[in-house]
Amino acid sequence: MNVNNIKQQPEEKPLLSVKNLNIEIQMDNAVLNAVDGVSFNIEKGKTLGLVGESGCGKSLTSRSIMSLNPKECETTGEILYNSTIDKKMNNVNIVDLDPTGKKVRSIRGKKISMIFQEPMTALSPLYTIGNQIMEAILLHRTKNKKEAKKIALEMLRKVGISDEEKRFDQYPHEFSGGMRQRVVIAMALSCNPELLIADEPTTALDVTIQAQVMELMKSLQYEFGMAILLVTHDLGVIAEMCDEVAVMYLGKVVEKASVREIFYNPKHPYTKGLIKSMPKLGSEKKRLEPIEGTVPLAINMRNKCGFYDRCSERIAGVCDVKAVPDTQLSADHSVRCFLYSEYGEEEKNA
Amino acid sequence: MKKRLIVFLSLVLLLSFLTACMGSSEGLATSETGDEQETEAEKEPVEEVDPSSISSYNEAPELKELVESGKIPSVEERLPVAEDVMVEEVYEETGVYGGNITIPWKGADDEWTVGKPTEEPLFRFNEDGSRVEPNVAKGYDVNDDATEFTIYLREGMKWSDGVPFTADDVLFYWEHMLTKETFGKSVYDAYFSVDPETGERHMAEVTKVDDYTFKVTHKFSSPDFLKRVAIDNKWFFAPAHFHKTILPEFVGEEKASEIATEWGFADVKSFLKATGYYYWTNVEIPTLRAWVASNDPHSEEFVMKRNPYYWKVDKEGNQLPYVNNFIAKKIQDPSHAMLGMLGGDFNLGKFLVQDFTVLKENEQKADFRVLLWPSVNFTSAAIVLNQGVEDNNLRSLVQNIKFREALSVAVDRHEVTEIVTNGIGEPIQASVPEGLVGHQEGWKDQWAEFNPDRANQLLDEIGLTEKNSNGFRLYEDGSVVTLTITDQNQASAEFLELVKNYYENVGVKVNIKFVDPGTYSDQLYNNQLQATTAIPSVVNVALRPDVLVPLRLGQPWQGDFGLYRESNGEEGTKPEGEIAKLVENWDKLRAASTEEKAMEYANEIYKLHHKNQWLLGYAGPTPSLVVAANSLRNVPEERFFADEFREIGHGHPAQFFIKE
Amino acid sequence: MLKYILRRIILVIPVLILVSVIVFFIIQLPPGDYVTHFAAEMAAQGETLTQEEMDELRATLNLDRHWFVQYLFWMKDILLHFDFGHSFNYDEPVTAVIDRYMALTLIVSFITMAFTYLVAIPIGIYSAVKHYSIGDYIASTIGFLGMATPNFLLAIILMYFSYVNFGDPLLGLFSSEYENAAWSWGKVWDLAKHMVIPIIVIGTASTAGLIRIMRGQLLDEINKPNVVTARSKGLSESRILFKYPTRAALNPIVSTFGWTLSNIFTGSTITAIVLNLPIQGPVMYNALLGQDMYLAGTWLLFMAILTVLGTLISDILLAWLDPKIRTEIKGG
Amino acid sequence: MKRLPLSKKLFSKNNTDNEVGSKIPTDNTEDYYASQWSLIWKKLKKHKLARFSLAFLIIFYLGVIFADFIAPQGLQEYQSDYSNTPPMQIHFFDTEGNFHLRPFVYGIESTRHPETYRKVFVEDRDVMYPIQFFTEGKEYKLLGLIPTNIHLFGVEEPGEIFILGTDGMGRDLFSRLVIGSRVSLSIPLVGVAISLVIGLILGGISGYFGGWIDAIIQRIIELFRSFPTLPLWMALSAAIPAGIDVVMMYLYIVIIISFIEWTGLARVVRGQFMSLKNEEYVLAARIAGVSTPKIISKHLVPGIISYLVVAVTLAIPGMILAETAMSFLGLGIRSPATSWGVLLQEAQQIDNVALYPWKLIPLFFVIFSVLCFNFFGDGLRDAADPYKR
Repeated sequence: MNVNNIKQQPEEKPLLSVKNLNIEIQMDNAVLNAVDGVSFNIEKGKTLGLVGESGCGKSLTSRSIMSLNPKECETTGEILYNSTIDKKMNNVNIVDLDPTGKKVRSIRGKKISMIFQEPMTALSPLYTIGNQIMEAILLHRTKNKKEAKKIALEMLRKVGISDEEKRFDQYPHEFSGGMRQRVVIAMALSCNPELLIADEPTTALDVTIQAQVMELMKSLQYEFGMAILLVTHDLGVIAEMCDEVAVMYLGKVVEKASVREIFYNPKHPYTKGLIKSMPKLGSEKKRLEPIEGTVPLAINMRNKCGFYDRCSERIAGVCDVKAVPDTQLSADHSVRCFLYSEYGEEEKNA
Repeated sequence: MKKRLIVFLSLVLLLSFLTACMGSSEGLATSETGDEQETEAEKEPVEEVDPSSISSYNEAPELKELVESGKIPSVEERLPVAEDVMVEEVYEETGVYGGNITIPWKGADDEWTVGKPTEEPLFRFNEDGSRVEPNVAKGYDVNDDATEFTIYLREGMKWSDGVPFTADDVLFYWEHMLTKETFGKSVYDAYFSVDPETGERHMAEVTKVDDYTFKVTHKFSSPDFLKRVAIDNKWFFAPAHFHKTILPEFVGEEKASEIATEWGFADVKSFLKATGYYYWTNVEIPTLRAWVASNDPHSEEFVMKRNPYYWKVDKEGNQLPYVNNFIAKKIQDPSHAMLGMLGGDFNLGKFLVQDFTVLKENEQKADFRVLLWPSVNFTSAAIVLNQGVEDNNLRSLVQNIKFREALSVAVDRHEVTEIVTNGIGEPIQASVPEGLVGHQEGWKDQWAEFNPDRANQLLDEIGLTEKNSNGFRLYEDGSVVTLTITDQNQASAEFLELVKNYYENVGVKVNIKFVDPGTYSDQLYNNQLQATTAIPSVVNVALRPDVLVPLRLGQPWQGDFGLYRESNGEEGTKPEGEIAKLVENWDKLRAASTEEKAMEYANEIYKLHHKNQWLLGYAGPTPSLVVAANSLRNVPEERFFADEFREIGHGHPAQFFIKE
Repeated sequence: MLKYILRRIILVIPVLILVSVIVFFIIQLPPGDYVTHFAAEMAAQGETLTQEEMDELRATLNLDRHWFVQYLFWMKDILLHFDFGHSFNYDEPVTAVIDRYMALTLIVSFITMAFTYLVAIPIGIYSAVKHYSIGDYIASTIGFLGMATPNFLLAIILMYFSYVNFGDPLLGLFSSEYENAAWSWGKVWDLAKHMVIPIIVIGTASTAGLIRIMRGQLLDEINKPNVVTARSKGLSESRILFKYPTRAALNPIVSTFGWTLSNIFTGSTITAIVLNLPIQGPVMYNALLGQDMYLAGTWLLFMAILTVLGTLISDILLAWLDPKIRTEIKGG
Repeated sequence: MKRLPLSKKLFSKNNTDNEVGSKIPTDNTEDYYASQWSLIWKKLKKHKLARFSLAFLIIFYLGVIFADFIAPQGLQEYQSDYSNTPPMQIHFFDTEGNFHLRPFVYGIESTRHPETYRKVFVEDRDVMYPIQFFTEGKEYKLLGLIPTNIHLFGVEEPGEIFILGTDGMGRDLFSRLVIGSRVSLSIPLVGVAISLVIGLILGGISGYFGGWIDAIIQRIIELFRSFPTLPLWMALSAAIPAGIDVVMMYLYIVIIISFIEWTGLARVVRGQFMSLKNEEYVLAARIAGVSTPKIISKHLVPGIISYLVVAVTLAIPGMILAETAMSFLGLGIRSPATSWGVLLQEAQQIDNVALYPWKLIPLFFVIFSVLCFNFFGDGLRDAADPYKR
């Protein structure tokens, strides 16, 4: 069930817009372009899905929004953040902020917060979950311990944890995987952030818990109205949760469109391949068609289409020699593939 | 080799020249030159200063205050009567009062380090140890057959608590302590005389003549009696008034044990031993010494304060000692003694020859002087074979003179002196050093050359011709000739490795085994030792025989023979042959009526040792190093350093003084 | 938790009894006994004991009885009259010998232990946070310099070095003129001077281990996901460092922390020798060397109690540190 | 503290999106799925300091293998005339200043200072001994098999070469250092390994099972820790027959020490296991029916590799010097055999520190080798840590 569209305000600056984001990692003898010219916008209250196989740079992109990337990463480009709750935070480029500075710390947890893939290791085993939840609240919302506890307990109820008084003083190892993910969500949302980054929130969980967590995130989004950046490799989750989708391959966004467009009108060969490799409910049992070959390494792939080796519709002499431009097909659909931009013409793209 | 001899000689002459110009009278040089040797024997003692000629006495400032505040009587009342006061001869110059002597010690159970320097025997040895001179006693008369000794004490002499010291204290010690064996020691051999015919021992009798005179009568002549007392039982007296309050004989058994527990002792026996024998570290026990214990010996610094009633003065009438306190500072490790000396924490210390170079090089910087006190050791690198070793094969071997000669000539003594004594020792055999009773001509060169061929030839002559694959000789029964050398001190590691190399070159396999002191003495007392490195050292066999004559257990070279004598035949093994001769000569010596006769038998014993050379030595004796801060004066340049002469005590510390 | 502690304390009794028997047996295991050791010591000072004197001494100290009989008498005295027997060497009740140096031992060892932990843990953290920086290399090199040099040799080198350059080997706690003087600035300065060498010796020797362990564990923890979570909540780096990875890294240090208790009461023998201080270490070392049965026995019993308590303290600390262990212990 | 077991994580194709962490080298793709050890080896090689330390350790251990060849003198040789000689200078320029390709040493004369009896060595400039390489020298068995007498370097008779000076008996210190390394770099590792194994097993069992097993093992640990070791050594030293081969005795001592030293390691391993054993992946393995020893070896031990590596590198210096503590009891290595511990023991007198400071050189070798072990351990630890970037 897709959330009904929230009425789009008149054209105003997106909550967060990523422009031409590059993340390079110095290897022994070469530079790895883990993230290469990624751009997308996250609208207020909307859910953007970032989908792609592992190793395509989606997790790095999501973490760089909170500048949580390790020191080895060279991050360039713009991540412009326009806070709706704190007027002063306007057009702030998070990439330029000092990763340990006060400014970025005032954003983390308060305005943008994050939940991680492995609930087991996300929480510290040495402190009660109550303590770990209250930590952000005490930092950002209130200095009063009793009040902070009240908020925390309320959040626990919200994420569906029963008997929260007792649970408050228990330790992570006394919780199941699913319960721990709920705690992490409670923690992330405890300061009513504008944007929740969910880095593969359900991958480590089994299917039934997965559905409950997604359900929870949708209802909380409905209640708090926060935007969600959902990073996953699971198309089912995308279909379930997202308004818009950006498909990433080898550090580049190869296609960006509304969720409907992506599923029913995929343009980029890779997206098509992905959709095809998804088992459909009720379709007769025929073999799923995997995409052949393996993901290459993002080394000197700048002026070439990363998907070239595996692309069934590749055009020799073009796709493998020139940098693929991004073509804006319609208002909410763009693709980065020569099929849709007159090959040989230089300036056609958006 | 010659070069080093000259160097050592010049060193010794230089020192004696130095002492001569310092105005002292008889600095003794133990140089090799023969002529000086004879003159020293009959030298006239320096003219005695007549004590009564001293008109007035003066005393240390700290005592003057006590006199003014009435705590102690005036110096005249404290000293003995004018004519009986003892005038102590100063070494360099008349001293000034004040300052402290500080020496390192290992702590409360290191009693002798403090005991020896402060000891006051009845009679003490003169400088070269040839005869005894008055000390606590002012003189003695002896009848012609040396059976009756009349000893005169000093009238008016007092204990350190002011109580008069009289003949009663001697009698009390004799009747209630020594003969009743209250302090864990049996009556010393010196107090017995030997019937020449039956060889039976008779204990002497001690009778009081008057308050300041007593007589010791022996059944048979005992010419060396006073000398032997001066070694075995220096303090032939005890503070009667104190001991009456603790001895069970006076206070009864349970009261005594009550007092014992009060003092913290487990039982009366150990209490009486601590108060009767090792008494000088107890504050409560009165003494005749120059300094009296003033605090708990376990504390960081054990301070012995000046004895106000000390009965000696210098020739200007200053009551000794010059120095206020005799302080023993605790060290945890021997290296601290050296570091403390360098840093000035101590102004007096005794060191081994290994430390000579470091000390000598720092004489200016650390402002002290290194004095070479010749030692009475026979050698500074000894191998002692246990003549009574249990292993039959080995015993017959070590008792064979050829085997001993072989082991002696198998080693290059030049190399041993270079490595073990840093070139200071001579490459000579173990023998009685010059200037001591018992020195024999040519002894030091006996078997002293380095001649491995002779050694191999001797070993073949003994019959050890068979050898196994790696060249070790075999007994008849095919077992390997092996000698295990045991030692308790790592310092001899290098020496033992040299010896092992040389012995194995001539086919005798050697095992070196280091053990802790407790295990060493356990093996010693159970005759488990085959060979060790204990260095023989004795001033005069007539006075202290058990180093050279097997009279009791405790000497590694004579194993069980001593036990045979000590247990009068019940245990141990009966000595035969040459070793038996030693004991015979000793018995004759004990029964000798005159000193000259006694000396004859003593010489016999020395000759036997010269002939049989039971004790092997590979480097001549090296001096003991007495290091004194330059501010500490009157410390003799040279004195024999021996246990019998109480080591530093032989320098009469009471006349040391601090000169700014 | 209380029930657990009580159970553990009750368990101490059997262990102690077992320890006391074994310890007593081991002390007298080497050949000879106190008397042969005493004879060796006296011989070194020029006085050879006769066989008779030794037998008599053995009788008075009733060392001639079988060791188990001696043990039973000792235990009887302890349990009935709380009398721990007499030290042969000091001719004093064992308790007196122990009390004499206890205060000084506690002070010196406590300072050394506090110094060790307060220096080692921060340096360990610094080395981990800035690992492979210059500081990290220096810390490990100095640490290993201390560990690889026999403490005693390092002490002698430093003392001789200080003598050659400053004329004073800085032996003991005070130089002679301040030994008994009243406290004054001069005395404090003198003490400070004398503390330099021991701090270097003890500092390098004992801290190296802790630094390396702390560094290794912290490196393990510092990149864990829960640290990234904390960072995502906006906490400052230092707060994160000390709350999450540091506490997690303390596990190995805490596991053996209890045993420092027995070190406190023994005081390192090296400290004693370096500082020329009469603390328990050397006293007990000599007691063992000389088989001073009751002194050594009582001391080792006391140490056994401390070791057992130390383990208990470590377990309690471990439970406090790590909730998973807490549930483990409660359950177990 | 979650940690996917090493092998599973690195192996799995669908490597979770932590791609930056486990970056795969670029040069060739086929070792995309390299085995865990070669991966660690690759990371280790990247680790500059570990590489540097490993190189030195290899040099040291080559020295251990070819000790007799490298050392100009055997253990038995000594010259009393050259006792306490300072290290000799190796020259390339002679008195006239012309250059010699083959370095040489001057003859040395020794005299005794008349006052302080210190041996003073002076170079006898007109006697030159060029340094020969692969010269004849003392007979020995290369690698214990091939009898030969070729030594790496030396000078003809009657010249002498002591590049690190000599000891009290005139024995070449460099030779003793090299031959001593044979003992000091081999046997202590045996000791460390034993205490590691015992500590791991007992600590592991105690930590993993808990309950009464833990209680018993902890009591045993307490018992071991209350043991007075000194009387044990004294009894041992008296019991050992005098003729026993010294190096073997040292091995027995190291083994005995390791039987006493394991308690510290066991305690820590227990603490860590108690904390780790409730982790999901351990529970998962247990449910999957994996045997306990496999769980411990495959899952728990990799979890505490950091501590183990550090503990091992910390134990090494202790073991190398362990023998010096008991030499006064006659245990441990005694000449003519030697070891670094013995060389340090000999240097421990004040006279040596004051007069013959070059006897302290072995100290630097001990420290340096221990540092190499430590930095190599560090490199190993970092390479094995999956989270480490």
